Amino acid sequence: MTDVTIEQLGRAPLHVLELWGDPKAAAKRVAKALGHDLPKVGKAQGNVLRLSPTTWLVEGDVTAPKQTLGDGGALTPSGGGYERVRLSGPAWRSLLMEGGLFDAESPAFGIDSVVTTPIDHIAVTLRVESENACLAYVPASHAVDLLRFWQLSAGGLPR
Amino acid sequence: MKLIPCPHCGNRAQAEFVYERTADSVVPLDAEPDAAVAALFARANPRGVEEEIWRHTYGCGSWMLIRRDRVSHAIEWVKPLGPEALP
Amino acid sequence: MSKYSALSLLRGAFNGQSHWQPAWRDPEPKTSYDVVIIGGGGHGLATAYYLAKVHGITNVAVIEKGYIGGGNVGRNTTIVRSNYRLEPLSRFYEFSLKLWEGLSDDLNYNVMFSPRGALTLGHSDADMIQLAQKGDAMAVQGIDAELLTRDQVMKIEPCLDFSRQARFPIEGAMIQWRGGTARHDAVAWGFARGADSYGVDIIQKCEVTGMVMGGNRVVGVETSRGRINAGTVAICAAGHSGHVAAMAGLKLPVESQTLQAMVTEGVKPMVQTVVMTQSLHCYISQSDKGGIVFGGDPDNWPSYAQRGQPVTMELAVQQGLALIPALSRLRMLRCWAGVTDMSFDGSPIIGTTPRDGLWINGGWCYGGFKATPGSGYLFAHSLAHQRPHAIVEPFSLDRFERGSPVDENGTGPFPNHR
Amino acid sequence: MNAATINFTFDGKALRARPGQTLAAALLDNGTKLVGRSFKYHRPRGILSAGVEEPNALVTVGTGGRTEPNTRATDLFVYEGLVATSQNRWPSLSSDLGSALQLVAKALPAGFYYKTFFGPPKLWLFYEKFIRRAAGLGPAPTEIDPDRYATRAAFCDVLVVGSGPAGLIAARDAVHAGKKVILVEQDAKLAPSLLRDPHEIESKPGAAWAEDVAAEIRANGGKVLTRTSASGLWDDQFICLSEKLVEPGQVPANGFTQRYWHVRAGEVVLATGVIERPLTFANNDRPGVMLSQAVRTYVNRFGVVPGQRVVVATTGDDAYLTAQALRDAGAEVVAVLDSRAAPAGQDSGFAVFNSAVPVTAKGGKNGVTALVANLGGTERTFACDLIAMSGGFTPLVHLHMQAGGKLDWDEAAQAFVPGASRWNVRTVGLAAEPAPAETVGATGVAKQAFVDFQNDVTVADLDLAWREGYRSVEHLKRYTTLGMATDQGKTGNMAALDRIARREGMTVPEAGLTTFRPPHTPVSMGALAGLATGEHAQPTRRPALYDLHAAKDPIWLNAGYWKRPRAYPVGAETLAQAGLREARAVRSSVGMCDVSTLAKFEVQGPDAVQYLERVCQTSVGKLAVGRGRYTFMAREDSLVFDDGTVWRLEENRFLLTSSTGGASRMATWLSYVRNHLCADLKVSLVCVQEHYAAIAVAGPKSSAVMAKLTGAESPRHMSVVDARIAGIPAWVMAASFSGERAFEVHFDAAHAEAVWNAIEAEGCTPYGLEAMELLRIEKGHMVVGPDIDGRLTAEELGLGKMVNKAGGWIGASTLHRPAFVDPLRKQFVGLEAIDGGSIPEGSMLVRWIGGEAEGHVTGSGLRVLEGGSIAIGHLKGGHKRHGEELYAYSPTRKQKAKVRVTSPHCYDPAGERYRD
Repeated sequence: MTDVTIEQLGRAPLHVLELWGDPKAAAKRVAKALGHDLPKVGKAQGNVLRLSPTTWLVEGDVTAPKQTLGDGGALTPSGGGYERVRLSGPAWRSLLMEGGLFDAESPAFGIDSVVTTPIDHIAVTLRVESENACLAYVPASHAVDLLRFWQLSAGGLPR
Repeated sequence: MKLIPCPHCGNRAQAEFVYERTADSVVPLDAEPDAAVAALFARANPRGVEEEIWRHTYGCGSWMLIRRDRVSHAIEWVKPLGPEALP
Repeated sequence: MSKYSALSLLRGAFNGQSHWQPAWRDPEPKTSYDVVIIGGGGHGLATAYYLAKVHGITNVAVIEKGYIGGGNVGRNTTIVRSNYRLEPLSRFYEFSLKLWEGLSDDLNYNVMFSPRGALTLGHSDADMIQLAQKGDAMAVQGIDAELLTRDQVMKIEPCLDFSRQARFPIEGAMIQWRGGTARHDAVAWGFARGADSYGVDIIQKCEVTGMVMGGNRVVGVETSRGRINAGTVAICAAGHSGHVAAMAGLKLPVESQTLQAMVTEGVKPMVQTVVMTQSLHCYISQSDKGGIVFGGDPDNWPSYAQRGQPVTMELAVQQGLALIPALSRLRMLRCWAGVTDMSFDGSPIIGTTPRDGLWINGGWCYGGFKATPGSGYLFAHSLAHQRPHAIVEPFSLDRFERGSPVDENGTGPFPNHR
Repeated sequence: MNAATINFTFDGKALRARPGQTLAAALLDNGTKLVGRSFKYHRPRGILSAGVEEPNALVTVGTGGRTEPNTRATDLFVYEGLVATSQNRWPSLSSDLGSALQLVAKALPAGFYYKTFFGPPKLWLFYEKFIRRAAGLGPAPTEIDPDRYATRAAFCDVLVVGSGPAGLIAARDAVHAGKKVILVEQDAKLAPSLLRDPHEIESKPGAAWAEDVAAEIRANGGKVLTRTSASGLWDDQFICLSEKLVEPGQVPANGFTQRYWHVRAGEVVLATGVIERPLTFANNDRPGVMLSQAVRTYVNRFGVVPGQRVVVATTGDDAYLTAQALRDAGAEVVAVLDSRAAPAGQDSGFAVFNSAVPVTAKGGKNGVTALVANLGGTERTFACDLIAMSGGFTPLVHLHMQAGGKLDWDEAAQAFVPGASRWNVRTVGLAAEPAPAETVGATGVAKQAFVDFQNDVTVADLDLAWREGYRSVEHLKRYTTLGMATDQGKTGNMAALDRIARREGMTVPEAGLTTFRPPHTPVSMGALAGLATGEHAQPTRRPALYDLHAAKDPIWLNAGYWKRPRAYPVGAETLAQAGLREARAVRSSVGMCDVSTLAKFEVQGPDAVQYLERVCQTSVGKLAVGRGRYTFMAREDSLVFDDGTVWRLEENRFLLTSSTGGASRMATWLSYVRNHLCADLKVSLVCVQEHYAAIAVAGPKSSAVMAKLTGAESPRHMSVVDARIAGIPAWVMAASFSGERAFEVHFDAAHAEAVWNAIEAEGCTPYGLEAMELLRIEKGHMVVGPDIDGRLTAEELGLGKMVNKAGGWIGASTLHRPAFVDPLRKQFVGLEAIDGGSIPEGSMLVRWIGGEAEGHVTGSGLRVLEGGSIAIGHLKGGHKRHGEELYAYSPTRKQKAKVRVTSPHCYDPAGERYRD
């Protein structure tokens, strides 16, 4: 028995939102449609994750933000490219230390924190859902490898 | 392995970053032929401090300018590059 | 110079080996030389040796900041081969390989050139076609190259992973039987002893701090032990080419990067040849002491620190274990690093510079060791005739601005994109 | 001490160890003195030390895939069933034929091999065979390791290396200061020095105190790792640790044998302690000559008294503790030889001799029998069965130096101690403040006084190297092989420096010091590789349709990281047969192929055209909405490096495709251009390589198939429509790589199987990369790699007419260079066999057999329907050589074909088949 559960959630409708030009104005408009501000670097809010300085990953329907976005940026469908994996249980942080470079055990990596970092050479985007669970967006083509890595590693975590 | 202070993500392991080229080897789109050749093929390659372009490739993907000592690896400063970004 | 031989060693058995003389002198620098070579590594020492031996130019100084052979000639994975696809490269390295074949006798110093075979594995049909192409390119020039089937490879290197599930399945290989390894330190020492015997001054612990200019001409060097005038100054500074050239106001198409290598604890014979692969950047051989010697990728960013990054080393080990799984229980004994002068097409730079009287030999990337005798011979020839030898003409410094790179991998001007 | 209850074997002999004993302790306990053979002369060797610095007692442990050669008997805790075997001997440890080399040792001084074995290289190869067999220590492993190695990251404020009192206190202080701490100890027990020299600390027995402190560290969130060695220290306090989860050769319960840690620490505290130095005298390498502290360790910690009549030889005070421990354990201390003139332990009750040094040990493979000593000028022989020596202490400064730290010279201790650090690293305890000791130089016959035990480097070898001019310490090391054995000279290097200093008449710091390189102690290769072994040695990328393909049991191709079907053989078909059948299906009917791995980028925004016309060498802005075109990209050096297609999906929305193999390079390049060359543009660039699955549907019947699937008229060639297939939204792009009327369907990869199945149900024949190769070569379409090889311009590739005349594309400013007008540069051509032969792929193009290569074959195939070998290639000045006859010659395969140079477009050059 291990203290971490690895659960494959499959793909979801995802869009990459990229803002150009005057990002403040566009962000304001999108925020209105979303009902909340676009999250800062390293954070997630609602169904939006910050990916990079100019991009966000939006899960679910994007009709509303698309309408308000205007020519301040673009939404690009991307959901087919990610396998979503939920790591839950008391040892999920410990599991992320296997084959990693990022301090997933840091208290600073709290709820709604987002980070992209390589695990077992594969760049994975992580979102802390709760103290008990973390959602990983894994490049779909690497999912089989990474799931195997996590399953094997879960059996050898330090006590 | 160095820590590199990504302007957006803070200190992260060097293995998350990829070196691209020196700052002076960017060939502007309107470069004159001789300037383009010089930018591509003439390097100071100092045994000392140089300004370099790196990318947080396996992290946030952003580009940055790093002023760094090539002997001690000590980083003097890092500046973000690219289009205007929100915090 | 006392001659080295088995007989002489036997004589030593009765005199406590007390008859041996210093292999080279430790002279004070003179005020002037016909040729001053900057850098007492393999290439610098070889250049001096051939200048003296072949061209009778003996008023030569080799100036070394530290101790001779302390740079890349003593930090590499000791591989010797001439299996290149582009004709200028294979011609050059084949010239060098031929010199290797007679080098121990020529120097009267056993450099232990061991033509045990340079084996390049192919992991797919596409790899095998590329290997055939390389082999054909070599063979039409009369360079030995043999394609091997999977079964033939299995007989030569049974330690490789021949399972079908292997991440890098072995479909076959190309072998250059005349390739192999040599004892790296011995190459530097043998050339030093040889050059010294012709009167070349090898000056250690002497750092070049500047160039003495007369108009556009370099007429000498400033050193930590005073000014030395020179008819010709030749840079053989490998990873340090850049800042030496900068003393003459030059910028080179070179960036210095760290390349590391490692060796395991010794075991009985396990790897017979030099194992390389078409798809990976990993090369493995076994030293005479039994250590498995490994090399991988450079760190891919500029550095003058002679220490590599641990993650790069781990990647090389992953590749090595993928090829030879039984290495798992061996232990890495030591890893080390060198500062490599990565040129902007992956090929060396040999020839004149925009400064009169200043020549350069550099840009060796991670392939300089095997070039040592050839590079020294041809550079010496070029210096002696004040005109690049035909074999090194394609490697001129101005090839980049002319648009004729010698780009074996076709990856373009940035060494870290290679 | 507990009873001996643990069964193990050494060279097949069944023995028993007591719990907690190392193999070395257990062997001594069983009266075994001879444990190994040295590297060069095969001299008999016993146990020198009680730690990782052991140069002599190397054994092979474990069986099968767990066999570990060169394991230090002093760093291996005995477990039930341990199998240990001696090494580097034949036929047996006690009668080793290799030891005959000792007889000719006089003719084999340091570097002898540089002076002999001349002749042709083949001759050296012959000699080398024997040298290699004689060298090499342990046996070469042959089997696959059945166990796993974990690789784990950790972060802490303070990492403490070494759990002696200094390390424990440093760790406890840090914990009290609220720091996150990791403490590592390479031994199985904490504070091994307190087991060697038990004493009270803070009113508790030492060992119990250590356990209590460790418990306190753990209770405060710290980690305490035993059997863990800090192997290397890199920039910004990045430390690699290797943790033994079980002993070498032991079967792990959970499958993991070691854990390799990557630790990032705010501060590193090195409490690494010291290593005792041997004394240099004749036959100091004999079994029964041991380090003084090691003797004490065996007595006090392991309950083993390694000798009954002991001579203690020392240059400092510490060895008197050994004498005392031996006497307490009932052994006879025959004499204490103290090199110092001023007495140190006169009142200890031992027979102490001042100004006394050992000269020659007597005895053989079964141990020493006597020691000849120089007692202030007079010689005296002491009968003994154990010599405990102490030549001072060497601080373990390896990690400090790896961290770029400087060293200072401690005159009193005659040792290098840590000086200034570059990073946040400090050293505490004995490693910073070693005990005073003097050095006495070498005594006895130089040829038999060993400095480097494992590599058989003697004082005579050092002297010879010095005489021959190898005076820099690095030269000396490399010439004699000093310090290059598995112990990395931990015990011997200082004696060598001392010798050079004495010869040069200088101080030891002037003589220099070699660089310490990682790892501090050797690290298992398996640990460095982690779980990335076997078929997982490198990530494998699986396209969305992987499972569907796998069900068809195709012949797979490893294309970079990707697994792609190469052909779908039916029955007993070979690859070539299947490929040809599939290609013919495309030419004559309709086939389908998974092309999902293509690089794909969505480019959106009002400035998308401007951006794309910088990246692409063709025009883009002229495309109407719903149209696409072939395009290619040049580097800044104006050479073409990739190609693909660009589609105008909407006014300001484009899809750019490029080669699979170049995908990550292209992603980086596009981002570089966007961020550095046109940061001001209003453009969005998103890599959608994995989002879109893509299926090519090709063949004369493809249009009808697509019409049926989409319920609409199929787009004309190079047009794109938005459609639904099996209810899934898809871009249907009419584009052809095969030369037939063809479509690429791009759609959300989440629905890949549904779309594939719908298309396949229309009677399309699945084809793989083999058929694709045949089709595209016949059509003369290039691929990135062989054809677009990064060495040719667009003009040379035959793409000159498509280049955007308006310029503005990257690479334009370097195309002026003079070499590009050289008429002998290579150009892209077609080839057809004219003598019925088959054109070998990759072969050289020559005018006559024996002539120089003027080009080469980049791809070889055949006329898919009619047969007949055709090919494409690069040929010097090839565009003007159509019609010329050459040979395609492959000497390595002993094949040749007479060929005629043609246009590369062998099949339907006018493109008529693209029309319905």
